[in-house]
Amino acid sequence: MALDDVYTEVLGEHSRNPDHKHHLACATCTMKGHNPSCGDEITLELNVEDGMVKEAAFTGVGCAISQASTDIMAELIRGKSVEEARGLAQKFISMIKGEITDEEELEELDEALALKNVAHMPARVKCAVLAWHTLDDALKSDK
Amino acid sequence: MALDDVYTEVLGEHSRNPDHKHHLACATCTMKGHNPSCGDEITLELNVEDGMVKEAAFTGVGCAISQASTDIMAELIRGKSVEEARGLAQKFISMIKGEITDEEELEELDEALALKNVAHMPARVKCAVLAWHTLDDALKSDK
Amino acid sequence: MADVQEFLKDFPLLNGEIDGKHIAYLDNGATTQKPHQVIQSICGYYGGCNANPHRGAYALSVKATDIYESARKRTAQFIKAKRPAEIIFTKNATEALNLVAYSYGLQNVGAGDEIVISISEHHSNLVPWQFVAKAKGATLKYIYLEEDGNLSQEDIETKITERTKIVAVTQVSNVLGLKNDVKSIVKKAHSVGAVCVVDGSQSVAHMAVDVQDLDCDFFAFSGHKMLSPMGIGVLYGKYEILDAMEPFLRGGDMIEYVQEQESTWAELPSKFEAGTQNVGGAAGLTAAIDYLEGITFDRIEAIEKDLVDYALPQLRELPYIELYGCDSKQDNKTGIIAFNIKDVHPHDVATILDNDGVAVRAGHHCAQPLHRYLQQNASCRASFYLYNTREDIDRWIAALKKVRGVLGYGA
Amino acid sequence: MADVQEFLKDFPLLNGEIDGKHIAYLDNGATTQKPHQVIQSICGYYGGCNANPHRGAYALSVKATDIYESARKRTAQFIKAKRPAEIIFTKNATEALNLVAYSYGLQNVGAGDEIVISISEHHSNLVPWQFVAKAKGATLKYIYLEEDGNLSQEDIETKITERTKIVAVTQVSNVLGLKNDVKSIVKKAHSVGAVCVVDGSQSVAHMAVDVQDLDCDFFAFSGHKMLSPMGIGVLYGKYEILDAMEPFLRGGDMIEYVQEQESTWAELPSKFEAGTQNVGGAAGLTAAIDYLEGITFDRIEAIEKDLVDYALPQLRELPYIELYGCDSKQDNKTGIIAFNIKDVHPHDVATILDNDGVAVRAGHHCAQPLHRYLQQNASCRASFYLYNTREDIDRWIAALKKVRGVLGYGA
Ligand SMILES: Cc1ncc(COP(=O)(O)O)c(C=O)c1O
Ligand SMILES: Cc1ncc(COP(=O)(O)O)c(C=O)c1O
Repeated sequence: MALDDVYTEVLGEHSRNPDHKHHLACATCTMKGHNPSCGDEITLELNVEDGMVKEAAFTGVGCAISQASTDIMAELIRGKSVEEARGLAQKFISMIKGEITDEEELEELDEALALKNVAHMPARVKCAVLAWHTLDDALKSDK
Repeated sequence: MALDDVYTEVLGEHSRNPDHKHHLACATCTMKGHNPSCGDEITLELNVEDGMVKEAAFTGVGCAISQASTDIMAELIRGKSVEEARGLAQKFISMIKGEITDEEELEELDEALALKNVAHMPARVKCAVLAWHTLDDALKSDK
Repeated sequence: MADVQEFLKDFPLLNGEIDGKHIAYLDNGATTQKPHQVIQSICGYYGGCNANPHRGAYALSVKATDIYESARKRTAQFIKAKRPAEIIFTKNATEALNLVAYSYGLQNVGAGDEIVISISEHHSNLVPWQFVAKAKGATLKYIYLEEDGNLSQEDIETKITERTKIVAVTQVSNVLGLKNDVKSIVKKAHSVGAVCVVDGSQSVAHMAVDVQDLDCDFFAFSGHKMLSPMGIGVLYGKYEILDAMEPFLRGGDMIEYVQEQESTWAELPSKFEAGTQNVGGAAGLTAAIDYLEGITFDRIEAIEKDLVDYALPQLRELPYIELYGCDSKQDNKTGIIAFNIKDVHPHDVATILDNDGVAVRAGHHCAQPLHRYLQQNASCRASFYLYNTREDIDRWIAALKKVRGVLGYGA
Repeated sequence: MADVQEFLKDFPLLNGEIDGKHIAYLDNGATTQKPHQVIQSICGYYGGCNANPHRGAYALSVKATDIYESARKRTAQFIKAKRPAEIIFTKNATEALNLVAYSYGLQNVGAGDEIVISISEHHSNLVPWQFVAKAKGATLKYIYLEEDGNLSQEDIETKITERTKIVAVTQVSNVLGLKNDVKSIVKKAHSVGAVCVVDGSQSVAHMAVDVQDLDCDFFAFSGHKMLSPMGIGVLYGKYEILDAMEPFLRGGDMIEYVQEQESTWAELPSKFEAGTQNVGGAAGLTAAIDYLEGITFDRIEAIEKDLVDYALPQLRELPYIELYGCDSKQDNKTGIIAFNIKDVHPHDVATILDNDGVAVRAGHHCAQPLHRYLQQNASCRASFYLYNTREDIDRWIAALKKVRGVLGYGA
């Protein structure tokens, strides 16, 4: 697999200049996620009202893959219902685990599709899924 | 090496019918010796007076090699001076370790020479030397 | 039953000669020989996949991690554990049992509590419990034996009480070769709220084991007694119990965060695997499990039973031979035969057999309390495995017949 | 210095390809590759000499015992121990250090006492001391660093006090690659009546070690970082100190007599070697020592120095690279280079290098407190060994130059 199948422009853009890396004044829920073995740590901040994810942002440190993945996720889940957001998290994790490969089925992941090839890099799977597991934890506990 | 180079008639005789396996009424010194890994245990009883080993006997359990070695030793050291007895112990141990092989030099070991070939059986060296180490301990502490 | 199994060719040591002799290797209770598939898996690992697992972001390290974690999955399947995370790799069964003693025992046993073990335990499932009992002011109680060598049912009923915190028992005695009904002992232990530790060192290579069916809380064994290399052992523990335990060895890879004064622990199974693990050993363990399951335990049990059935009547014909654990009233004899020859010390027996290339063990077999209980100072032990043949038995018995003569006794 | 050493041919993994690529293996701090002489010694053991040592009265078991005890003698010579009985085999350095923590630490440290370690310790020489300090109500104190990464001489002078019972320090830091003057630390420790534990994991494969000259009380290392197989490690301890210690793991082979309620212990070294030991690993360790001594440490040090001297000026030319431990004011740099690339996380660096077949490690290298002290979340580490070449360095640096570009940063 070529390196730029993983380190795509989309990934580079989101990791160098994340749109959603900041605190959220109106956060209704914050959740920490970490990969101790890598030293990656993120704090996800969500504004959830009436079963809708109104806003999402994050802070923390991590590699390009985990940072881009988090930023892309924050963008994607804004305006989605809690249920939809959790569905997306499931789908993303399945994609990275290589359990879903059908492009059509994955379509709704939108920009997150750019991370698809991390499935072929076992050592980096943890980086890609960190944010999405954290999201799932956050929404679970928000119920 | 043929088996009967070790299990000689001398050895068989001393192990089946040891002359000195009994208690000593007049013991001036008793010393225990053991090989925990084999379960061999002997108690050596000595009568030492005026720097002379007047009598020697033993009790305990063990394999044919250790029993015969002990019995032969008891016979050999009777009437020897403490110094001579310790010298014999040294010589015997050296023989079993394969450090002395010259027959002439070993001559004074007399019947104990029958155990010489144990030197070629690493697993049984401990059995052969048990009594002699115990003797050395006994005479050392008797001083 | 064919006398020589087709897979005997897989074992280089048994096909070669030691000091010019073919060996009738009858010390499988101590350790087993390795098929070339296992030896090859070790060489293959070092020759093509060696790296420190868990620690690298490069392909080779991922390969090593895969090999290591596949071994864990394979081991979990092998003993039917619910989850791979319930499999902790250790260096041997002894370390596995010590892990339980230190990390479970010291935390969960208090003054006045009781630990119950059997008199036929191997020192490795005995001395650690002496240690816990003494350290915590608890009492160590023994299940003794029936006439036929089986665990006393009465002792099982009466010694395991409301005060019992731990019951530790072997699935097969390494001296008497009798299979214990550990499932019912586990039940009894659970009925009083105790955990049950099963020592599988002498069972797991010889019969199918299902830890969920046994319902035991811990199960320990060594790879080297089941065709694997030395230096790899296994502790199985129920997830919730392992998860609640303190770590045992501390250091690299078992931590989550290390501050100067405090640390937090990694999840199972890493929490109990400090430092660089034996990946080559794990590769060998996988190959051994593949090998054994390829042959099937049905067949292995049949081979061992055939050897026992072939040997015992011949041994009983020799009036100067005393047998231990060979008259069980239950159908639970495995391929281990402990014996003594009248007037002859076991070490002499072993030496004389060795002269004919027959390898048996002599001594207390790490079971001094059992030998004392049997009023024997020591014994000889022949223990069989899948590659043994009737010819091995013939050679063993022929050599036995010489023993008394060599020492100058009549027959 | 020839660029490619003639012995490179001995290492099958380095001559083969992983996923179609030749590997520039620069993660020797984590584990080393094995020459075929070592691999062969393991296969040879299992193929022709395998038995349970210490336990058999037959020729094969004697052979196994010989191999095992020769490894001990060879190891004693290797680090210049006074007696073979001062060498205890463990599964890795981590177990060796835990042995000291449990069997020496818990017995000899009390409330109010102090344990002194350095901030650059590997977790395996750190977390065990947190455990002892907490268990006994003692204080764990840290020696911090000078500007250049070396241990603060002032801290050594002031933190080791009359209250100090144990000083534990690494001979070479596994991140900064700096050699500590452990001989003078041992002296300081002894001057206050403390024992000194030296972690030799990163030194013993790279320089001649003389434990009697160092006068350290304990010295721990792993075989796998010195060309040996995994699953074998070493604890050296002074005889009198080991002799006075309680056992650690309990079970087979470490006992003298086992009664139902009490046991007595075997003499050193058996007292600390419970259960069946890794004889195959010991055979590999002997082969590795033979191999290293055949090459000589003078030559190994020269090779590593050449690689460092070749790499460092090139690295310093890259403005976006930050180096750690590379400006020591002492002549004590070993073949370990820790670094970061501006804006890029170490894991991305390792992945990008891996794509070119260059294996370096990324993360905290089991040294979280050191990274926190350096105010780094993580780092990359390249670590060299005798088989590395200037070509490996070229490939590493060429790949490094690509990293920022891959992530869309300017150079
Ligand atoms: C300095 C140091 N100490 C201890 C260790 C632990 O060694 P092992 O993982 O082999 O137990 C290592 C290596 O990981 C090390 O680099
Ligand atoms: C019943 C039993 N338990 C425990 C052990 C200890 O196994 P290891 O020496 O591999 O730790 C053995 C074998 O020696 C055994 O037979």
